[in-house]
Amino acid sequence: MTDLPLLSLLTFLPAAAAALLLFLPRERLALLRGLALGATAADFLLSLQLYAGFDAAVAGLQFVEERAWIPRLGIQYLLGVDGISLPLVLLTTFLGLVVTAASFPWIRARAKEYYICLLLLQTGMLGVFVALDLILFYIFWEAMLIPMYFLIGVWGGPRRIYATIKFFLFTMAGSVLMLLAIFALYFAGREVLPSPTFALPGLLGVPLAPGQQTWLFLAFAVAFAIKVPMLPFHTWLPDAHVEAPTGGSVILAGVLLKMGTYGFLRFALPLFPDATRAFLPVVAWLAIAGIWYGALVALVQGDVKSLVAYSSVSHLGFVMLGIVALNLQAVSGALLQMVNHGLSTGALFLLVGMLYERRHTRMLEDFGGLFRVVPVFGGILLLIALSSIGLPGLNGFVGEFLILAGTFKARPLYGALGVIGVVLGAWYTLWMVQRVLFGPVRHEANRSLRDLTVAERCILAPILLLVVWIGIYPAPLLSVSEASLRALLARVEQGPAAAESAEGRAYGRPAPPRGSAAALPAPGGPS
Amino acid sequence: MPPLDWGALAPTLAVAASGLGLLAADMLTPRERRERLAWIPLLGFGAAAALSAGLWGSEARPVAGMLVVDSAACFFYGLFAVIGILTVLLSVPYIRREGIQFAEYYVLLTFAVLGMMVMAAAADLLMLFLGLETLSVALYVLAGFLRQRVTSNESGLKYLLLGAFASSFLLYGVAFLYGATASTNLDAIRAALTARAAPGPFPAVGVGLILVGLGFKVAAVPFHMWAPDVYEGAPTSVTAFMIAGTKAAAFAAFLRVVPVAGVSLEGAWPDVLWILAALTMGVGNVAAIAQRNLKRMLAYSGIAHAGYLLVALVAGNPLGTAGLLFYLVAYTFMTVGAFAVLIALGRRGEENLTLDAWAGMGTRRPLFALSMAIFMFSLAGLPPTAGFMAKFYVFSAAVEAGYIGLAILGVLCSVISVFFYLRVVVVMYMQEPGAEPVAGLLSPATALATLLGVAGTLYLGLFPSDAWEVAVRSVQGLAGAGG
Amino acid sequence: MVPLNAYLLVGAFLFITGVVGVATRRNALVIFMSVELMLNAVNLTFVAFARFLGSLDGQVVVFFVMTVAAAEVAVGLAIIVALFRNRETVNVDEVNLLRG
Amino acid sequence: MSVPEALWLIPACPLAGALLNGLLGRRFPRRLVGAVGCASVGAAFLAALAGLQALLALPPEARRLESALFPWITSGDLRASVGLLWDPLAAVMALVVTGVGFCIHVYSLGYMGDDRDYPRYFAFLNLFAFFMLVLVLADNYLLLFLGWEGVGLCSYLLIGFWFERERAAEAGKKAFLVNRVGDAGFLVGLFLLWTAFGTFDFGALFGRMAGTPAGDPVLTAVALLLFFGAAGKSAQLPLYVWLPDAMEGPTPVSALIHAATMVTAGVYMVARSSPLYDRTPEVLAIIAWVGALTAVFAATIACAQNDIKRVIAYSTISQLGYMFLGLGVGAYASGIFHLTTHAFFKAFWSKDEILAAAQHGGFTGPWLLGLGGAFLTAFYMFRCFALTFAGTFRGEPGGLTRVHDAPPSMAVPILLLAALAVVGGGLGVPPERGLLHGFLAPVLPAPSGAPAAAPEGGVGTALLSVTLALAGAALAGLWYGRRPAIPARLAARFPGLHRLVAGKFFVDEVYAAVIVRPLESLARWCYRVGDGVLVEGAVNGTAALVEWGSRALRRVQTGFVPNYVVSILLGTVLLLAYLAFGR
Repeated sequence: MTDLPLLSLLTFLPAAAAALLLFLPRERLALLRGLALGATAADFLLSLQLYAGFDAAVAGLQFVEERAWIPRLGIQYLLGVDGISLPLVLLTTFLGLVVTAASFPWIRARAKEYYICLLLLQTGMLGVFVALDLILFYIFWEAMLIPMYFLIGVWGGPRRIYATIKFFLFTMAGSVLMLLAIFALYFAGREVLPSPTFALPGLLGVPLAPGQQTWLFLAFAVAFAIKVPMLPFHTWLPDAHVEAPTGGSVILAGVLLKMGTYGFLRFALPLFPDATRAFLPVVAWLAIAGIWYGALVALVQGDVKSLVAYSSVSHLGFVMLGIVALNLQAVSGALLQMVNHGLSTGALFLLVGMLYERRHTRMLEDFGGLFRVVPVFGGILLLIALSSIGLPGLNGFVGEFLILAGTFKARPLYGALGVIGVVLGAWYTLWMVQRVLFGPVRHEANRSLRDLTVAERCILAPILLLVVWIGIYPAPLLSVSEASLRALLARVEQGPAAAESAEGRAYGRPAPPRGSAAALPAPGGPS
Repeated sequence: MPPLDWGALAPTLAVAASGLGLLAADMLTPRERRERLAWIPLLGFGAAAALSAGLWGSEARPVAGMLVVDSAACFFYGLFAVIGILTVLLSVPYIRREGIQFAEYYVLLTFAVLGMMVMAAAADLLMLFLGLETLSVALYVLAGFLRQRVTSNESGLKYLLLGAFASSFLLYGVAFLYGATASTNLDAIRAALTARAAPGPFPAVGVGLILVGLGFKVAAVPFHMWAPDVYEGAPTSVTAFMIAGTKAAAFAAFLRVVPVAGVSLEGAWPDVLWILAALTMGVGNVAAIAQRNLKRMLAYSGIAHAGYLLVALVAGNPLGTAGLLFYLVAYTFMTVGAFAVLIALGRRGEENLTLDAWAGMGTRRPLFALSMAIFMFSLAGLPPTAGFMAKFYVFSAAVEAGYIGLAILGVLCSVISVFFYLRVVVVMYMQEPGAEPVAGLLSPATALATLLGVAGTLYLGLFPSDAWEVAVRSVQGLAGAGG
Repeated sequence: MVPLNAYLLVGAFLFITGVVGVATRRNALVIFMSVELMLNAVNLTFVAFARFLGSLDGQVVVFFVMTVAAAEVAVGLAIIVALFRNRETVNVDEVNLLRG
Repeated sequence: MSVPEALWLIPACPLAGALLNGLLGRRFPRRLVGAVGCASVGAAFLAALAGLQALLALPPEARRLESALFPWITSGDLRASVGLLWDPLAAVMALVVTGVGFCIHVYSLGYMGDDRDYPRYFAFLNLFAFFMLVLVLADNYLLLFLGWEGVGLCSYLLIGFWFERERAAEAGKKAFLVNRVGDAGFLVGLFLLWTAFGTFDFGALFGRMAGTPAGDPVLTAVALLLFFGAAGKSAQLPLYVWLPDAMEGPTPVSALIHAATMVTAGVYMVARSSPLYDRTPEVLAIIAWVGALTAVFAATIACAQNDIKRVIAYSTISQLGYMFLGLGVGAYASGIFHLTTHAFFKAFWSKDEILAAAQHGGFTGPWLLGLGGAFLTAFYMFRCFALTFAGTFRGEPGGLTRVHDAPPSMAVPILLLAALAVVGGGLGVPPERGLLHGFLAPVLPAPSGAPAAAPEGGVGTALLSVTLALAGAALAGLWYGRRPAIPARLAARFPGLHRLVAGKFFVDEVYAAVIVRPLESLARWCYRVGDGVLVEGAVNGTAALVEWGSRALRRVQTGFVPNYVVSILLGTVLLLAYLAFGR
């Protein structure tokens, strides 16, 4: 392995590119685009490098980078990946690249600012996935809102301002309480740890009383639940999705929504195992309700984007169900499903965007019969729809199946109830497909639609490839995360002590060969 | 009588000297070169900052123990000098534009800073009162400095009447403390009260009244009502100075009073502050929502930030006290920076103060708009800006001290605040510009002030560690800071 | 000998008189005078305490307060005059351009 | 290449065809499209034949070849691989699928000759064959499920092939959804299987099951759930509703697929699971009942339909009912036999066999129902025949001229199938000892409880059944050939009954009223009230409250100095009062 700080490079490369863009003249559109594309492509390659160097057999953190940041408070610049974050890092860089390329024809006004926002957003998202110090994580978590806020508010639809402020306030309202919980956790840790720290590996060793865990878990859970979004915190999503520009929607659905579920896996579960188990039924029922509710409401949407938004509520309900099932298959499935949802919903939004470019409407009633006019578009839409309803052989099935099988094994009732969502999912998805693609061509404007251009096909092709590939051979993704998830579950199921002795060594501890961070207790004084 | 400790007084004297020097230089400077007079306060403040940096880490009690020049005082000296420098940078183009380019302006400014410095170093309640009055009297004039404009008159009058009124309360409080302990020296009062079994009613009333006086200065609810009107009517550069400077000075005074207050009121002291902090955060943030005038919105925002700062006082632990210092520095950069943009994009008579005038600013003046956006995000407390780190310290201190409820209230209030801060960004970037052309006064001084604001805001947000070290060490010697 | 409390009560009475004046009067000059009354009430309190505590500090304070009051008056009158020039009124009820 | 290694070729051929036609077909000349389509399935058929030969060369006990291809889903102790199994059952099914499939392909050359979506059609058809082959060749339940859902997908695509017709698109969706309902049950069954036995692999699973006592509740539940899935795919009560609508697809082809191949997936799956069902006799009884009821129920409806396609559809359902009856009484091989012959078209032999088995197994109720069904079947078939060919032309004038004889590419496969239908019956002669039964014996044992040889009973039932069938045919001939007035009079005499039957017992309407529309209303309610009022109300209400507070505070800020003084005073008084009394 190299000694390069790979994660820092990966995280801050887009931001550096954004800074560079700031000083380029806005008239040089090709240059701006080229730079943005180059940066995201390089970032994607870096993430592949990360994948190549990742040791799937190790449960702990890898590629750890550790530097003192605010030493007096034990706040560190601590980065690392494990099997839980790696797939999401890959998803982020992949979608970042796709969205950058896809945005070329869509964004003509203020392109410079757009790509700056997109790149900053990517840094923020990657930061969320690799930061292991809670304060650092929180900073990325919040900071990421800013570029997203601009993306929706500046390049969005007619009600963009309402949508973007709602998005911002909703997510922020949830996360500020988490910040306080982080403080409380820190002070609790100060009592027992040799040196106080905000770093996750250190905080994992803090024993918490059940009552304390309850409150802290709730504060974390609300922040994450809003981001997921779980019922009943979901209403920001349809607005944000409908109003966001296509690129924003793709990132929002593809990556941002995963942060909530990732947060559960990374922080809420391992930090508060007792509370997790205590709240399991609540979260599970909310997840199931979300699955059904999202699916039902999606059924009566007139706007494709808002339909997809509600479908996300439903899909992420599955993910949440898988997470709280506390079963290896379910959690693996949930993690895989995060990636799957990113791919298929991302592709759906891209398709909707491509359609919107041509027709300037997203209302279902304005379509119909498009399969005849734009068969390639239709075929891809159909495939993606099938992926999202979990047709075996495509990616969605693997995730959904693992979630439900695992949940069923651990908690049969929840699993069985979740299965109903599979039927509902097919219902609204096929209904959408039918209204867009099938039936007679009802509108004259639709008769002259152009089919997807070569560029558009090239943008979608990698997603389709992944959709099929993961559906047939998901092993590369599943195996990467298994060790980490096993350790996580051991910790949640049996408490921290069990995790120490369990396979893969202690959860959250970096792998010994990976660097100096093995002794993670944070420095107390200035270093 | 002991000899004066000139070394410890040097920063104060530098500022005083620059004020007196201005008066002299004004007579020697022809009208058309008056702009150059701005160099004198800049030099004075610069010298004060450098001198106080040199003094930092030592402790002296000059003027017969009436002043205490410790690390905290030096920290505030430095902060006041920064505020002074930024204000001068804002003022240069502003007072030229508004036709109030008189040396008196800078003189009053320097003496106001002098008053602030005295407040921050007060070891005696009498000095505290004198510093407060030096500051106040200068500000009464500065607030009404736009003599031709009725709003400025009104601002000056309101500040004068209410300020004097509140000062009398403070003084009355001093009288009661004196009556209870036969001294106006803070250490002596504290020692006397500590020696007693029960402090009795006089100290409590005294501290209560002092709280009213200082609460007025920081614009704590319900003593805040002057603030929006005065801030709105005063010349914008003065508003910037008041909103950052007065607040900093009053909180510096608060820190001096805390030990006495703690002894006098015991548990009631944090309780009272708790209520004040909650009210101030709530009212400041909620009231700001309905504001369409940017200056007035910033005034309410100033009230709200006073509330956050009070949270730090409530916490009363080293983390909170250092957090208070850090917060004041951060607040200075972001709020003065915001006023710099306000001045830079305003016109004579300041027509651009309503939100609508800012529509489309993102494309018309991209760099200023970007700076303004950064200031707004920082004021709202979003990372990676100074505002976030400041709130981080303050609220973590509250959590540490067990004031979870107040912390929750505080963060919820800052969520509310996001709404009106972001509205500025919304208008700048997400609304189409109106037909009117944007006036812009691209003075190097304002640009520099804005740049300094941005630099400070981002630096403190991204690399808060150094400033935090300084803040922590500054309060280490402070009695009653808990550590 | 007149007890301390008597002086304090007189001081308090004067202070409250000033407060009431500030609260009820509409003429800026009168309000300002009421504030001065409050300051003087405090002065009385200081002197009384000083006398009974046998400490000179309180009496010294009074001199400072009087100086400060003088400065305030000078500035205050100037401000009220400036206002009067622009508005031709010193009634605070008519000075409410800034509100909301 | 040995058989196991080459096994993947059987499904791979149609897949290759599907990909070729699907991706590049629009650039191919039409002939090439057709050639690719037919050749790929033909090749699969030949491969299956070769496989059959290899299988026959082995001793009966050794006729089980496996080919593990690659791991599919691996997560902890959940392991599902892509692996193929070649045993007599798989071979028979593969031959039926590829054989009938080939015929359909050839037939389609002509039938779809003028369709503009020729390549798409063949791509779908090939894809169908691929999934069907995956289904029958899978060596584990999960891969079987892949094929299972895959054929569901193809059926969706083919039913809705003429997607510009709303009804076709709607029917396709309906088929998929109803199948999904069944599949949901199937899935839960799979979860339960995995939870209980830790594997999906047929071999391992049935091995582990052997250690479980019969009547184990888990087994019962699994058996029921899997059957629920089968009921969806094979159009049994109560999930048959999609099949009649499925006739919206390209007429004969799609009908043949639904009549001959796909719908038999359920039958195949139950047969494949015979080790499971053998241990759950009570579920078998349920299957028998469901099958018998479906047979009669669908036959009844068929009697009152005037659309040939509908009649065929209900006939299919009815025949599927027989197959399940057969499975239910434990006559797996007979069920498969019926499946095979039904695929070739119709065979009474196989049905009689099932009825005989039912009688022997003591399933009196289903047996009687089955007999009734036989009568009804003959009745509606002859009714249909009489109305179509024998009666006077009832269509619009001139319509008759458009009716023409089929082109050779269509006629040949039909004739071929007809021939097979006749010959096919012979595969099962004599009952219980037929060629097919013998071949399938290692996989599908003879019905437990029923003695291997019970010729007199079987013959008796067969006689009875044939008699009833003849009676039904005669009645149909009488009513619809000679005396058309009778049915009309009967309809007038029992109007309610007639409406009920002609209206297909209004099952669709009941489903719509009980399930679909309430759900849709619930969805609208959730959107309008749940989101619109409750959640958004809370969200926007909070915002409105804050704004209201802001306006109120604005009003308090009057600009009058005295008011401000009062505020300070009030604050002071409260503060001092708190300090004095509050502590």
